[in-house]
Amino acid sequence: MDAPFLIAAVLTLLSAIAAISLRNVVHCALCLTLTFLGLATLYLQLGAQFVGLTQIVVNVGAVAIVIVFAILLTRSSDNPGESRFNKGAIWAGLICAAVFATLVVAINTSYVSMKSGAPAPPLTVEKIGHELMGRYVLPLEAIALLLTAALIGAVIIAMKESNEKGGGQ
Amino acid sequence: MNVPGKGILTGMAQTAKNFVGSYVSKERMTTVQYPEEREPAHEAARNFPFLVFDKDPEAGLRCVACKICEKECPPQCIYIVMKRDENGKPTKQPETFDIDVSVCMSCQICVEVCPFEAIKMDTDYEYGEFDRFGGLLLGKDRLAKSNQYYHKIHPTEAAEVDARLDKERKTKEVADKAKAAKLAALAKKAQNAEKIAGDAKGEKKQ
Amino acid sequence: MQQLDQIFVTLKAWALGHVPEPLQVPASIVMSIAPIMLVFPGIFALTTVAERKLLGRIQNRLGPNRVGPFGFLQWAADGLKTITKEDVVPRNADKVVHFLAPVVLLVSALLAYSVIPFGRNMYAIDIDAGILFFFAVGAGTELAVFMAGWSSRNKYALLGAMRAIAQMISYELPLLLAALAVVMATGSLNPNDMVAAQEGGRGWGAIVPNWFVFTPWGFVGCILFLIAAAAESNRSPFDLPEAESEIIAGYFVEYSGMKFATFFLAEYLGLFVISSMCVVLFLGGWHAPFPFFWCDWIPSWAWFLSKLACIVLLYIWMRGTLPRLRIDQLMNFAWKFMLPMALINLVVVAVWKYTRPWDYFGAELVRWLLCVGLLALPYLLLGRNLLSNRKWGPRTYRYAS
Amino acid sequence: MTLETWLVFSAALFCVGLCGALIRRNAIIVLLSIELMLNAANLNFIIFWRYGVNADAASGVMMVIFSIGIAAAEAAVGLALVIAVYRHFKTVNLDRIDSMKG
Repeated sequence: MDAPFLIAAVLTLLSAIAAISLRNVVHCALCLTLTFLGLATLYLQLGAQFVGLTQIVVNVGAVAIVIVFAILLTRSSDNPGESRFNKGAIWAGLICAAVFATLVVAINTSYVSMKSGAPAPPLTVEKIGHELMGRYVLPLEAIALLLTAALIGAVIIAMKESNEKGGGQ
Repeated sequence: MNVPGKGILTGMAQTAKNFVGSYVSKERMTTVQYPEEREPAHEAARNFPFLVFDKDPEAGLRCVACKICEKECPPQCIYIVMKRDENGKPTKQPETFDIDVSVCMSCQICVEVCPFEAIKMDTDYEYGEFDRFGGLLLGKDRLAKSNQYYHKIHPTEAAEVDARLDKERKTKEVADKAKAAKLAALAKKAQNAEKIAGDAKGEKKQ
Repeated sequence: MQQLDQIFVTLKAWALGHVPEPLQVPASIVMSIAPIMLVFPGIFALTTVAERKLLGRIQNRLGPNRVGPFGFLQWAADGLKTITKEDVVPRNADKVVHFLAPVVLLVSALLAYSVIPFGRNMYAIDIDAGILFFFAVGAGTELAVFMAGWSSRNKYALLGAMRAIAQMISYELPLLLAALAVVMATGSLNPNDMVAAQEGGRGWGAIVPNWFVFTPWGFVGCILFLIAAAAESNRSPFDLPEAESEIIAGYFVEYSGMKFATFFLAEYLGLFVISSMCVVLFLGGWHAPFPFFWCDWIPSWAWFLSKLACIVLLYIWMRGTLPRLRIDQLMNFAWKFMLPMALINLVVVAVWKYTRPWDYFGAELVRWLLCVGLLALPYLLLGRNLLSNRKWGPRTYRYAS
Repeated sequence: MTLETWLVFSAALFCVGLCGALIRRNAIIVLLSIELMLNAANLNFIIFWRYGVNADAASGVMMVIFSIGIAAAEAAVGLALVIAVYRHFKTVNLDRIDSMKG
């Protein structure tokens, strides 16, 4: 275990736990951003530079901001007396712990061909570009379509009722 | 032809002209470098009141301590004490005349109500002091300014005031003369009457 | 001349030779970071004075001229003032987030400097996806703005933050697309490759530098980049997130003292770094403009800094000239003009690249005319549309109900 | 750094996300937890690409790039749905959003 991994992993996990457990929703979103950042550094440590930077651009630059906007637009006014957790929170926690235990056992008992990493393969941006335009061109077009559809869909879903309201007034 | 973006370029050219022009011509400059150079105050400018005196800054004050301005002042920044002579008899002179310029709001009401043209508005604005309570409480000595100064800062208004005062003085003189003449006539009449009476007495005696 | 050009590189190598072996890596890191941390705040200090003086001259005033010779020590007075001011934090503010916001903003602004090549062999890190890194750390800016606006618990701060984020997201698209044009032309995401691609010149005696700004798509891309960069760094005329007269300085209304100064510094550092990126992308980086011999006497970093200064002066000039936009004009401009133009620009880059092998007589002229026409026509149409689409009527007010 | 360490870490991250999705009442936090789980899965792709036999193929990285794109679309649509639901129910508390055709 080397120090950069340890620091990034602890930071990522702690901020993830904070993101799901804090009372203030905006704090949760900010902690989630920290998780994304920690994950990006982990990607960089794994030698996936392009993915790490894309992770920051998309998740920190766009997703976190969208979440924050949604939080402000919905003004989730939890009344302080009410618990922020479900009624069955304990059971859910136990299930999660069980899932984690199962996964750990599975990871440790399974046969893995390569236990420690070989030197990182040089994956240049140029190569990614060639792959995207070559072997993966169909998924690329599909995702372009998906993003366009998502954009239009999101706008329509979020606008529909406000239009009705605007007509009614 | 209306090319989009033309307005932006025109504006940029205009500001560039301003920029270069500010180095070339002094007339373009809208500001002056204050402590070294000052813009002359406008004739109608007003800031805080001052007291006009004619010849002597102490005895020549036009103020007669009638306290009208003290009563009329909206923020009540004027404080007047009338001078009394050794017998305790009031004179027509202020013993104290204080204006707190930190309170004064330059409304000019004191000037409007003064029947003696004794208080006028100053154009001076440099009242900076390190002591913000005592330093801004102006006493009689700092308020008293000569009629010549008044002429300097508000020439038109001062000329009008002087003309009015002169007219008043003249009418007063005329009135005084008439009164004096009347008195003299009365006195003469009385004398004459006495004389006549005396004559009559004398005649009677004889 | 080589010595002067490489003086900083040589100095660093010389200093590293005196550092013991195990400390060399951290020492090298410090020696790469320290100049950035010293030089650019210094430029910031001078820019604040220069900006005020320039704005003054534009408005026929003198500007600050009391502190130091010609007022050029004004920054010291301002700095001392902000340091000694009381740091007021609102009682209901979210203290931690309120404190972190300026820090995040400053860090993300400073991080972006690491990929900029300031001169020949002068860069902090050389990574493959440098442009991507630049825009990735730029994402921190939006987050910092939101943190500042939200944690202040002030409606103006929140309004300002919301405006700022909406504006930044809208203008990030044209910014990225304008940069993408250069990526398409050079086939690399590395700033060093981009600078290398702009070396030399063409025309008689190579008088016209090979900078991308002197191509049809590069010219348009440069202007789009400059406009979007002004919006990204909240410069006038896009300064409505911090409009003093409308929402009293927006998201940093509740900041005072040193934290305010940090915001101010981070904002200017962001402006410098985005202008530096513009220099790298379109203005030939640290290359000298002319092939004359005296141009080689001037070191490459001096060329870079002078180009940077030109862009910053242009921004100040724009600030002195253009009035602030309204929010709907801002959004219309971003989505109905900037974005289509940037997309068309990408097409033109492709055409430009595709027609490169043409070599019959007059091919260059045809190529130019084709590209200029492809850009000018949409420009006129989009601009007309933007100008004619004004639905100006009597103003209506909607009060909070 | 062994493969197991990485995998255990990503499993932990996934379980944190799962836990958040199961225990919280706020719809936005639930979405946020789903985002966490997606990221843990992405991390797994990268890990297996890095420790796999054919790292030159870059298929793991490609997968993650597409996955990030899909995650962005998912976040946008999900949050738009949350906003639409909020307009309707005036709350984002998942325990209260319990009637159809409200």
